[in-house]
Amino acid sequence: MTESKPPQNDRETLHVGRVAAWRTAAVRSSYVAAVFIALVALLLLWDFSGRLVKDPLDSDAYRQLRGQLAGSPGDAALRETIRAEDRRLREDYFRQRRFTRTGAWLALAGAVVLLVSAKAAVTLQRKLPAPLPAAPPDDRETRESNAARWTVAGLGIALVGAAVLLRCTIRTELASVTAAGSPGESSVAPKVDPAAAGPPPTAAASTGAPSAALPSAEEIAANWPRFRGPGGLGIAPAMDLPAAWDAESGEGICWKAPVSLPGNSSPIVWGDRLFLTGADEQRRVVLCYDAAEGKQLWETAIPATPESEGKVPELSEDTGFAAPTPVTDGLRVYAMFANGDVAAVDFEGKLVWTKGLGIPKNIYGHASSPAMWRDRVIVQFDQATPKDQLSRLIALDAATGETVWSTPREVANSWPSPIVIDHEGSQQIIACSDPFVIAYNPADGKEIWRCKCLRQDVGPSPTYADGILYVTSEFPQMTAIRPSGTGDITDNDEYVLWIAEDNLPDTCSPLATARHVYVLASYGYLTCYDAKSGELRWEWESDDSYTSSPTMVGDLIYVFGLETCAVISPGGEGAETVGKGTLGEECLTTPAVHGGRMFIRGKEHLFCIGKK
Amino acid sequence: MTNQPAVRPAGLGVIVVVATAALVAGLAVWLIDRSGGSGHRLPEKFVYQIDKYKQIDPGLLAYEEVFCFDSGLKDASAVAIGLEDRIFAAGDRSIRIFDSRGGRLAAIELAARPSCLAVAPADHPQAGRVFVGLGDQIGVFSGEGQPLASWPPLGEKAILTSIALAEADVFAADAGQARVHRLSLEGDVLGAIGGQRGGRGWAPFAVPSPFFDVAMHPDGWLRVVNPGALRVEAYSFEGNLQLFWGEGGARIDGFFGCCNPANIAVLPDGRFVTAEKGLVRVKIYSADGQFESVVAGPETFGAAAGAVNESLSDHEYTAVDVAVDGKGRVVVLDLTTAKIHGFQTKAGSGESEAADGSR
Amino acid sequence: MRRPLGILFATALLGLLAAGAGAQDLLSRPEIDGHATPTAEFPEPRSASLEYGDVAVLALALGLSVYLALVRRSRRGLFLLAIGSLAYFGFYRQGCVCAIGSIQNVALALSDSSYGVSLAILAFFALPLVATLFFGRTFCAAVCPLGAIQELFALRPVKVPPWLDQALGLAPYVYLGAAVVYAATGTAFIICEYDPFVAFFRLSGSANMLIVGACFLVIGLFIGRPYCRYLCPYGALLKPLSRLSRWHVRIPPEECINCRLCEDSCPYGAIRPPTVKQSVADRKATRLRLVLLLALSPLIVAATGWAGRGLGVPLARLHPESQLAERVRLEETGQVEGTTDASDAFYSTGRPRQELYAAALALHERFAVAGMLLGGWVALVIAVKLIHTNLHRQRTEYSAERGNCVSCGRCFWYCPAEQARLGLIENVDVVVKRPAAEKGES
Amino acid sequence: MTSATNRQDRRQFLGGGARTVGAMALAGFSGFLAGRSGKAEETVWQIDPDVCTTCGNCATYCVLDESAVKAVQCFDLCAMCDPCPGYFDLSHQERTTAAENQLCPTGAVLRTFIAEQAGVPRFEYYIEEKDCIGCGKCVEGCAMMNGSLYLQVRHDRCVNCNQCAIAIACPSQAFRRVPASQPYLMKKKALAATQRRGS
Repeated sequence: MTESKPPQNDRETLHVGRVAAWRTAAVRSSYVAAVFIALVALLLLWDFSGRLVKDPLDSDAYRQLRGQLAGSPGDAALRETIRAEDRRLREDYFRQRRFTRTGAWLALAGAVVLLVSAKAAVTLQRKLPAPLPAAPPDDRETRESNAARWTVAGLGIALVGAAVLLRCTIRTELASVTAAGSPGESSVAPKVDPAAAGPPPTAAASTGAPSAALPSAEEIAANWPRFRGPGGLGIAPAMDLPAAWDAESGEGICWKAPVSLPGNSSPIVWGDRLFLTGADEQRRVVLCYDAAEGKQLWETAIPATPESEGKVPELSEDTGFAAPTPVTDGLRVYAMFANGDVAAVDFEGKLVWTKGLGIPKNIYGHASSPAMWRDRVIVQFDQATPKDQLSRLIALDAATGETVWSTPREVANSWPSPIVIDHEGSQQIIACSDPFVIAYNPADGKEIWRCKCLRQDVGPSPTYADGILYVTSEFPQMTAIRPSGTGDITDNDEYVLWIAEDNLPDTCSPLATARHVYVLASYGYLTCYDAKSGELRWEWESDDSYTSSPTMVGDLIYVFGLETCAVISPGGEGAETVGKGTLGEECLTTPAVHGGRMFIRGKEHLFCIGKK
Repeated sequence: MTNQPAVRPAGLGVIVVVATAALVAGLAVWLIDRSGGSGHRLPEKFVYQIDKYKQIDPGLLAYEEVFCFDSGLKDASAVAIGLEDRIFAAGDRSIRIFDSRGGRLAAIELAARPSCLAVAPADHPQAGRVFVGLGDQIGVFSGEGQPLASWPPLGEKAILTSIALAEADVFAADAGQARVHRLSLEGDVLGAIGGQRGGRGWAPFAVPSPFFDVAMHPDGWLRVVNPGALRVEAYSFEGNLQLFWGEGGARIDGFFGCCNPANIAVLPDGRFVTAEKGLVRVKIYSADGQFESVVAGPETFGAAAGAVNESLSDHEYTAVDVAVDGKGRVVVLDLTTAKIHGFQTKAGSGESEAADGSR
Repeated sequence: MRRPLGILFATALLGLLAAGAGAQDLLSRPEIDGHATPTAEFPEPRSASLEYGDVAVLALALGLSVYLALVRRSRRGLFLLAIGSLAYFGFYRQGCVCAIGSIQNVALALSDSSYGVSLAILAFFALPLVATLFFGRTFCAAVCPLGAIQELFALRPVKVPPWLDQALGLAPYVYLGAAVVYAATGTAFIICEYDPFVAFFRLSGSANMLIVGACFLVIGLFIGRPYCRYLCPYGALLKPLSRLSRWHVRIPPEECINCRLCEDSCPYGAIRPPTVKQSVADRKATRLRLVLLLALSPLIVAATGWAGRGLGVPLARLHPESQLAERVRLEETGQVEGTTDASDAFYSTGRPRQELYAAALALHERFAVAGMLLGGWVALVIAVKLIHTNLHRQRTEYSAERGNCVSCGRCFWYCPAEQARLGLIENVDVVVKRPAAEKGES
Repeated sequence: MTSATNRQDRRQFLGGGARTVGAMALAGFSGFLAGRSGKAEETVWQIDPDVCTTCGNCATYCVLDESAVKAVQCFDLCAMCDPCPGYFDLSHQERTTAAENQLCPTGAVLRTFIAEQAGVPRFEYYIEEKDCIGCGKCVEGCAMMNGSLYLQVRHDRCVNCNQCAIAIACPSQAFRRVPASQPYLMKKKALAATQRRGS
């Protein structure tokens, strides 16, 4: 730009000279302004970064002084130092703030000078360009368009690529929430024990049990083979049961039969037969009734074993000598009693075997009901305190009563009944006690996982629905567990889904569906929790007191109180009592539901509730 | 050169400068912390550092939790122990009565929100009676929940916050008027201690927040918390100040903040259980005011226990009420979670299991 | 400007009182003789009536800009007006009430009926659009403070090759789409958040945004108006409207003599030369491509829109609720240690996690729809651009491409006809005839 | 020649039509929005003090170097305590205004002795606004007791950005747009106290 065209005349020379002088001035001042701005900007940046990294008010020295003062509260000189330092720091702080403000204005002023001078320089050197020689006609437009097409398409592809990259790299953690929430939302049908659905494992074959005779999953589901029915879940399909009954008037009662020996065990039903146990200090019996008519078919006395002969277990009256509910595999009935004896009786009433496990050291008396897995009877035999190392989980061969495996449990005495679940193909025995719920492999009794979430006297049995296991005791909490873990999962949020603490039961087992979990506290609160979140949905209240576990038949929940049974229709926001039944005597047991009828044991009688 | 156009093709230098600037700009945008998650946090000095005080030295914790259950109240206000160690929890518009396992025994429905309550102990002439502060007046109920009397209001500005029972006297702490009313068992006003307008045995109470507690001590003097002064003061029934103890401070042996302790209770042997609000600490002091041990700290109550505050930063209602039962267990009602906690000395825990086992 | 607090809230929130737990426990503050309770000062915000003043200034500036560009053809006037606009809308009003940002207020008001957009903001949105429809982008020329600051900094402009210019010119549409999506979903106003110059207007701001602004200015020294051309979403709206404009600045005041002097005078690459006839082969190819493109475009738009659905999750990431839900979920499943301020705050509200997740999942759905629209929009823009490159226009003179021209008037000075009009030269021939004579010398 | 003119005319006609349609569409659109928004008011940003968790982001995320958010004293809620937890550092040893006892890092809380009442000294606590940086430390301390202090956007400082930077960074989403005619939000409790005094 210094090589300008030679001036044409004097006037122009003069003009050009003046312009050149101005331009030089403008260029120089713009350089000066640029340098000035750069300096101010650097200063500002330095000051600003310093402020961010270490605040002047956050001085180490100051903090140290304060620390010293805490050590020697009376030091007047130290205080003076602190005050001076504090003042200095605060002044510094505000000075720095002012510095930033002033700096910004200075930079702005510099920018204005720079702009004005640079603009002037540019304008002054501006010259009308001389036209170039006429170029041959050239289709620039087409050429440029052709090039632009490629870049535009390229940009489009880049955008698509970026979108794909975004889509692949940014994933949501919430995907699993939906996955867990959707399946089986509507189905409340119980998941049954996977008994003989698959081919029998080698372990079962080795015991010599006739595997062909094992009941199928459908058979189990169609009967009420154990405490709380198939799987121990307390859920039966919808059936036409009366909404109200009264034993005194006979309304809604099909039959009523006396029971010869007392017991808190609940009835079980297989086909047309109903089984029950009863016991007192001396005698123990298994009773069989005709489910249709209520006629007692047979009564088999169970003799004492060498382990229990002549010994009487210490127990509370509430529990009694026959608290465990028997279990059946359709071939035999397996009954257990408070003295630690297990017995198998066939369907004709013939005693097949007895097995003594020893008198349990249990403060209220043994109450845990046995469970079945394939051809094994599973007994949760918890005793005394963890220190005593007496608790065990035992699998007995159903045909012979021999111990298949016995796994020690470092837990205290407890009262829940084990359940066997099939979680994502993994079969597990779930056994609750103080302080652990532990899952075992039913094949060999090896522990799969454990979770420390129970305390004190654990009464309610676990339950399982839609991939989630619910365990509870009155205190401290109910815990929802995804039983996919291994080892100790106590503090693992991946498996411990939620806990709830309100209105927990001390004896009644929870009832779970895919959507809701219901717990019945002994003092008459039926509380509904959201199965996925553990959020308390509603409470239903009654004056009665409860030890019986709630049972769901279709959409209705039956809760047997000491005096009356309430039929409840649970909804999303609350529950409605739709029926009421009385037995005319106290009821502590849990009903069996089969073939359109409900069987419940009162203090002295066995009742069949149903439409005649 | 004369043909220099106004806009020239880009030289290499220009391309480099522009590309660098574009890159820097892109990087700067990329590095912007917009969400405030990892942001340029305030330096330490600007942060309210309370965590240090929230942690309790485990060596000082002489108690352990033996029970905890939900009272079910939405707006819990006070707890007291009745005959046979029954737990009375006041709140909403009711008083709920529990056994120590959380079993609900009974409930008394009220016409107004209860602010405080006291139950006459077994050695009291009116054993089992329930005295409830209902805003500005006291209601009396039988142990079964039958309403017996409703005493006249104690003043337009009265806000009753605590009731203490002596053999023949009822003392009601009134935060609204910063005084303690002395009443007969029939509800006649016998006098007052403190109060800004003065009373017999003029004594000043500074009550900056609606927490103002009284308790009877076995030595026969009434204990009144003077929260603004961070002291527990002993008065004769006539209102003469006998002695006082307590000092402020966030340290474990002091009372935190502007106005604490919020609630006190007296152990059978004359020692004190104090409950502070804000920084919730339940502590034991000897009968003459020496700090002894801690029952439970902030980790057990309030937000730490899952309480939901109406105002997220507000800790005022992060408070607890305390009571002591016949076995010397400390019963704490968490006003924010409405849970009732029971604490027992660690040494005496064996006893409790024996008691439980006798079910 | 200040008034005591007492009357401010007289009854507005009375209803909340009933819900306030323990409100009845509130103690009066101690009454002390001779000491009245002070009242806190609550300075009021800028009066709303001043907003209408801003609208008036905008209208005035727009009018002036049109007059200066189209009637007076005064580059100097436009330059001074730009400085004035920069001073008022930029430094005095601190960049906040601005036509560019108003897009988002309008988008939010459209999607969320509970959000009311004030008339002043609506005026800021609509006035420049209307003006552009009739007079071209005179708003950009001298009214917009962002345009003005860049105009001042365009000191040494260089040419951007047309192929790059065309491709980068699509970015504003993408930015516009994203901004509308985020505004309409109530996520954030990203145009305002990433406004590069607003930090300068306020003389303070986050360090990063100051750096971004400085970078834009540095780029702006060499590439005229980088923000306006390659990012400004309002510009994306103005471009098509400007093409429709009834009156538009012309380079020569009267007739173009095709002297080519203005050819390289536009720092924004808006001056297009006269066209020559396309070769037959080119014309055939163009026509074929055009037919193909027209047939394929709906398909491309539909396919991209469908693919855009998958962007729901990444797009939602900017939304605080979605962010929070992801964080809470990570904490719940134990994939991260500890909590953040946000998750702490969430926990203390007592809101159930599931509800948050459900809300976040609903947001994902919403953003999936938004992503679909965004994908379709971007594909549409690209398709239109591609079609555009296959339309061969005929021009007989040098003229400003109406979409890109910001009516800044820089080219006036280079036109001999204009110089003659202004009396700087006697007639056009003085300039135009010279080249032939000088050819030999240089 | 004629065809060129025709083309010109056609183009002009089309352009005119498009323009008219565009102008009408714009007018209709604006009219629709204006009608729907009714007399929509200007909005300003404000903190809901009942949601605020005093995380401190207000002090650092504001686009202004000195944040527009400051602490505000609700005098009706302040009990004028001598041992004020919003004024004294947690480790303070005496109740004096000495630097080592103060909580506020910039010394922006002023403590003024008012009177001795019932044997107890009473103090008024003011926020010196020019020194306050909105860190919320005093608010947090005060919240441990009466909670009379709270954070608010001060509208003489706030530039009312269309997108508030603090609102984005706020972890509790306590920032929201409020009508410009009611630009401050009170704590529910503070409101109750104010009304109680008023009634």
